[in-house]
Amino acid sequence: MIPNNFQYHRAASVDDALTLMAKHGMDAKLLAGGHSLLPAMKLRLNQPDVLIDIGHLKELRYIKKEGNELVIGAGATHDDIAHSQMARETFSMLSEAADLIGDVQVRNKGTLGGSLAHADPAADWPAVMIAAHANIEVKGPQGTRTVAADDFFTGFFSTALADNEIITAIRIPEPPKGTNSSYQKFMQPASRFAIVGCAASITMNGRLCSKVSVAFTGLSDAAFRASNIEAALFEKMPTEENITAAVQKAGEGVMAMSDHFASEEYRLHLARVFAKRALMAAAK
Amino acid sequence: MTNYIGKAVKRVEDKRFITGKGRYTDDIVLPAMAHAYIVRSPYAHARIISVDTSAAEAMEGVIKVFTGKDIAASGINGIPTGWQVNFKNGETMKEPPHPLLVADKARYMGDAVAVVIAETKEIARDAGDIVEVEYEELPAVADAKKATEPGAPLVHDDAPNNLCFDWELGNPKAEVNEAMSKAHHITTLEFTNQRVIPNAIEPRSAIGHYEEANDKYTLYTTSQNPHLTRLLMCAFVLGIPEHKVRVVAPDVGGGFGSKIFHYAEEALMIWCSQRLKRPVKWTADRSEAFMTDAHGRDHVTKAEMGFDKEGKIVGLRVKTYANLGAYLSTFAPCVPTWLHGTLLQGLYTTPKINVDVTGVFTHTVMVDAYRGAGRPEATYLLERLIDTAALEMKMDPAQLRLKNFIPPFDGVKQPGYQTQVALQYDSGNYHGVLNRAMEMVGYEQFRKEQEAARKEGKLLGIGFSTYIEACGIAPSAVVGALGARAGLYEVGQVRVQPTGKVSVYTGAHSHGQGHETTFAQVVADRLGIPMDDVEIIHGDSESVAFGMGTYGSRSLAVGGSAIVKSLDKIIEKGAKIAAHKLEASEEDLEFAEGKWTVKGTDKSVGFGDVALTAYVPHNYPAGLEPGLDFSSFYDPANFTYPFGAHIAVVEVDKDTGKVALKRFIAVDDVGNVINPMIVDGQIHGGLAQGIGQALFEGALYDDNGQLINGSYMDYTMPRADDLPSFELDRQVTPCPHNPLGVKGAGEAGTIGSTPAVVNAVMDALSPFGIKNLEMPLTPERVWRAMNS
Amino acid sequence: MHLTGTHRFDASANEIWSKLMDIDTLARITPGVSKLEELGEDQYKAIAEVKMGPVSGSFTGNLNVQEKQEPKSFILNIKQNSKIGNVAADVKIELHPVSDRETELSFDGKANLSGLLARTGQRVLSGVANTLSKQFFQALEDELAGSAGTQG
Amino acid sequence: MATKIKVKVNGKTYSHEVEPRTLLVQYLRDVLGLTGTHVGCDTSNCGACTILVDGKAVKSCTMLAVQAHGSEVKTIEGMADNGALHPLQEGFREEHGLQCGFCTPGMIMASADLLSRNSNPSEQEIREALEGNFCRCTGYHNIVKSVQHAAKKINQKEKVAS
Repeated sequence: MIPNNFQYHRAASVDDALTLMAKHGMDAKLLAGGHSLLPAMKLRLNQPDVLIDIGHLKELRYIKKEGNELVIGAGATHDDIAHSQMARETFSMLSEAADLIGDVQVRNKGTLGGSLAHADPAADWPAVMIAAHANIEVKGPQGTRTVAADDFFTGFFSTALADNEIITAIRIPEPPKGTNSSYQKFMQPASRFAIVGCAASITMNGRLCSKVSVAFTGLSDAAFRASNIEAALFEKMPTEENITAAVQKAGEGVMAMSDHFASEEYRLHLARVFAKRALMAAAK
Repeated sequence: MTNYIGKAVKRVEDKRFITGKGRYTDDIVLPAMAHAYIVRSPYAHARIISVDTSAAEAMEGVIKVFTGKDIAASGINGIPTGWQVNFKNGETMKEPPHPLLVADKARYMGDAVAVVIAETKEIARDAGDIVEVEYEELPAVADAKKATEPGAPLVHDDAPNNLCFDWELGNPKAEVNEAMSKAHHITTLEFTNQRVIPNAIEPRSAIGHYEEANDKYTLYTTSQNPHLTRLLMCAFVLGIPEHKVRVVAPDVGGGFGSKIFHYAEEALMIWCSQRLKRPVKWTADRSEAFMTDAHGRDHVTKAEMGFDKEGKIVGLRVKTYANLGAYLSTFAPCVPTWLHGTLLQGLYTTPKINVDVTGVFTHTVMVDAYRGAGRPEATYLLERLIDTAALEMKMDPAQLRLKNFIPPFDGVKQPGYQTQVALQYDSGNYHGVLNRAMEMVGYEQFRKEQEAARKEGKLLGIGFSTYIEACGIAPSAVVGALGARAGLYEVGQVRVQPTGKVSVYTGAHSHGQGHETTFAQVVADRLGIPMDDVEIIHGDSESVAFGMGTYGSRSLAVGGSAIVKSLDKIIEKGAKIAAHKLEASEEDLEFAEGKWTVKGTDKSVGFGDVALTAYVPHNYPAGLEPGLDFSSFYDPANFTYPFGAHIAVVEVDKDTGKVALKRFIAVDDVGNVINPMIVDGQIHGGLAQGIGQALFEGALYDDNGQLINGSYMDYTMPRADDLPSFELDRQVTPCPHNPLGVKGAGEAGTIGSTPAVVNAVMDALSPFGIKNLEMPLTPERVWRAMNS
Repeated sequence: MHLTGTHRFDASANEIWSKLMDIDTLARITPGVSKLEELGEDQYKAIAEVKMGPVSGSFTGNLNVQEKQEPKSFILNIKQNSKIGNVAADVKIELHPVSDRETELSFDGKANLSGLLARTGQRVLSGVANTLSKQFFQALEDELAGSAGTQG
Repeated sequence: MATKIKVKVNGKTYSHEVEPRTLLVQYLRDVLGLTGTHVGCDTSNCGACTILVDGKAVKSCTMLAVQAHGSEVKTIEGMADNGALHPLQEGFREEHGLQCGFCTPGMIMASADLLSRNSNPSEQEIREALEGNFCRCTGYHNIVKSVQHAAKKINQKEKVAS
């Protein structure tokens, strides 16, 4: 319950945080909402020497439209997103996922940027961001760069983010008209992380799917795009029959996680079930 | 003016809790208080090679580090158990020592190795990290049945095969075997009644406070029974005279059994405080609570029930391995034996019963009473057998029960019912509760809906459970004969103040049950005074003469009855004073609505007047002592036997195996009811815990004795959105042998609900030919069963 | 925790064997290990820094190589202790030549965790195992390709 | 090492130097003596420590005191208004929404967050809003009723006021 002691710096701005990070290097950890880091620190599973607090930075907390992109500040809380009309109108899976994260208290405090940087293999956002073709904007000493969500999650709790970089924003391209999406999740009953979460989006052109996006979380060591399911439905009618056939490919070639709540076999089964549910909902 | 009994009076204690003014142990801050952190074994079984405390002791702010060697050198004893169960051959059970800190060997993951005392809890925690303990890890065993097998690692060298005791109750085995051999049908089930973790939301905490100047000790602790803790700690562990020790259990945030027991940390805080001459506080983290609070259940059982052609039960044969953990906790030997075996008659007329229990040590934390304690295990066994038998014999599960129920008896006109397993039931009407529950659920209609739903591919199920429990624990002579090392009476003192206000001291303890309200209702009604004039005091050995605490749904039946005894004495003495004041004869007076009236006249004297006279005895009956203050010990004549019928309706998601509890109906008969609101609340909470065991909860130990779901991230607690609102009703069959006619309601919900839910899931899964699954019925377990 | 995996390398069994038996290489490719110190024949003291998502800890302990059957198989016996919990693992590593230039490495074993890690880490354990094996294979591949020094 | 913070708690402004590792709940309990906020777990699950920070429910065990710098905090001790109980406090008493009382402050604070967003929640909405708060005593049955009771009360008051 009592974390180790550490140095605390309250960053005045993102740039200030970058300076502090450059100064403290590997000893420092960024603190945003703190809902991934503090629980680990309380159990002393993690004992950082320096914390740089960016949780209060207003410059990171916004949800806005910029051209044909929805831009969410990294400091936006899950609750901000759950209640954002703009987010809902862009992709309903954004609000659906936000609503299923942790509990009310966690959603009030936890941030999108924090969750993405943490890259928990069972977190909800990574799958949604991949399915939404989001671009993740990161700032470092050399300035700002953008990483596609597809390339961002590189493995178990690991991302394309360098040690001296901060996620500043998430840019989600406005989907074409006729797009519908859904996030469906089977919860681990104790922690309520995803055992399997599936984000799916379908764009219709006439009666056929002109674009299909499917991504999973919880299944393996990082969220990933299910290109095989996407391809199976591309330019097909999103009928139950076609969807059922397509989701048979869920988890193909994936090294699935297992724990006492869900074995590998059961997880793969759930991946098919929840991919179907997400796609059926998106097809409506 | 006063008529509180039977009314849903709002709780007196709520005000402090809803305003954040409750005072729990961890809220208490004493001057110069130091803080303790306990270094615990990460291994389930390990030899302690060395403990190096030097770095920790060198840390600024660290006052002292004590190890198992310090404890051993001080010559104090370990934690005792309060119950003795012998081997069948008459040998005494194995009772290995349980030191406050271990010096040589750790025997479960979490066993206490050292304690760091520091100026702040932060420093204590930091220093705990640098106490260097060298262990040699040894093989461990966590499963009770495996622990008895040849070659299993031994928990204690002097307990061969890890046996603590073996025990038998009921009809001789030969008689039962004979009855079973003639059975038309035998239903057999083998299962584990899994280990669950009580999880009171307030973690345990203890403050030891030794005052050198007057050589007095105070222990503040999260206890359900401060007096029992004092008795065990003083007389058996520390050897301190009891009159020098005050034990206070202030507001306690739930217990469910887990806070009955005298824990090592309590004695340890007193011991440390005495050494350091400062108050010392320890509060468990939840992680620590998972590892060190006594767990519940954990039986491996084979049960067989025989039936004749008509479906009448002819015999029951039970073999159980009960996991006791690494050491014997306070009630541990009693729970799987006398609180389990004696309940195997259930509500049925079973003519031959034999139960055989083996108590086993394992490298796990202690197992002891958890809400229901033994009775849920007995009920689960019986009710699963009945439903399975109904399925096998193609009979209706409700009808099969009704056919086998003991006929109604009130214990007054009809005698109590003598079971095959040592108990005599007080009063019961078992058909009544089940018929009412079936009516509430709309049984016939449900079966039609179920049929229709099945055609649509939906898996609906209904499950029954009818239970009986032995509460109001317990007649001292009886439990003494059964191995209890204490009496189980209760103390109730009623002190009438000169102004007619009443202070009531009870040895029962409230940690959520609402004694301050229920007991005040009883007192106010009996004395005919407003409830506001009554104060209930509990939880402090200094103010309450003695007590045995709260567990086993005993508070009102035993503690309430003790208060009633004192009230009777108050009224009797009051009558003498009133008679004197009214210049009438005592026999001509009647006491009602707070005054003594000369029968047939309007001449009366009020309670307040009598009280004042008792304390200002200027004009007073000759030879009568002043004052109006009585204390009574009530030792119950028998256990009380609440019973009920529960019905669960579930739907299983075919795709995922996830069980949704759609409805839960509970009709309970807990005897007379003082406060229906509180009784319903007790039932609700009990149901949630029982449902939790059926669907969600269960401690998981790996092969090395590591508890692998020791946090809320992995141990599934039922949450608000996991449960429906419950549908409750009540039947009242008063208890014939206590003055209030009450039976107890604290455990009913837990006992009845678990098998109802499991039976409902089995009913839902019956099209798949599934008869038995282990608890908790997790989605994967159910899905696998459907797909195998 | 069950540890298992296979990976095919473009190298002969002998080449792989010599890499695995070289203390410096072994230290470099074993995930998290920052230092191996020889205590005796096939017995090492190991210091590891593990940083994985929410968890970071310093481990110290022993690493022993047992039942060597050059160039076919050996058993790696690892005991690592830390403030956040302890790990004890026995892993059998086998090399199966597929062709002159190709070898399949498989490992199979069990790791026992105790303490805080065992109690709170279950949710992510299989992910840890998968990641560790991936890292190990990648690092060994890099070593065999002569590109030692990439991050492990 | 110590860091200076300024926090408004239940309407009163406090300035203290705290160790950065001090959790907000420890600051409230140990420094301010506001022991109504309880600690029930160490993994941010049980919700016993729920308070309002800038009007929203948060788990004060998963927030450092230094993170609360400049914020407005409300705890159970600040719910009653000049001795007049908050409708939620009344609701919990009227409907027997508590037994041991340990989870109650957190439960009330989480319910306050719910009612501030949704003045007329359904049973399901209440159950979902309280998923982050464990109660081991009540089976949640009467907690749901307590929140409904408070909602009704608040709506009546608002009707009268308007």
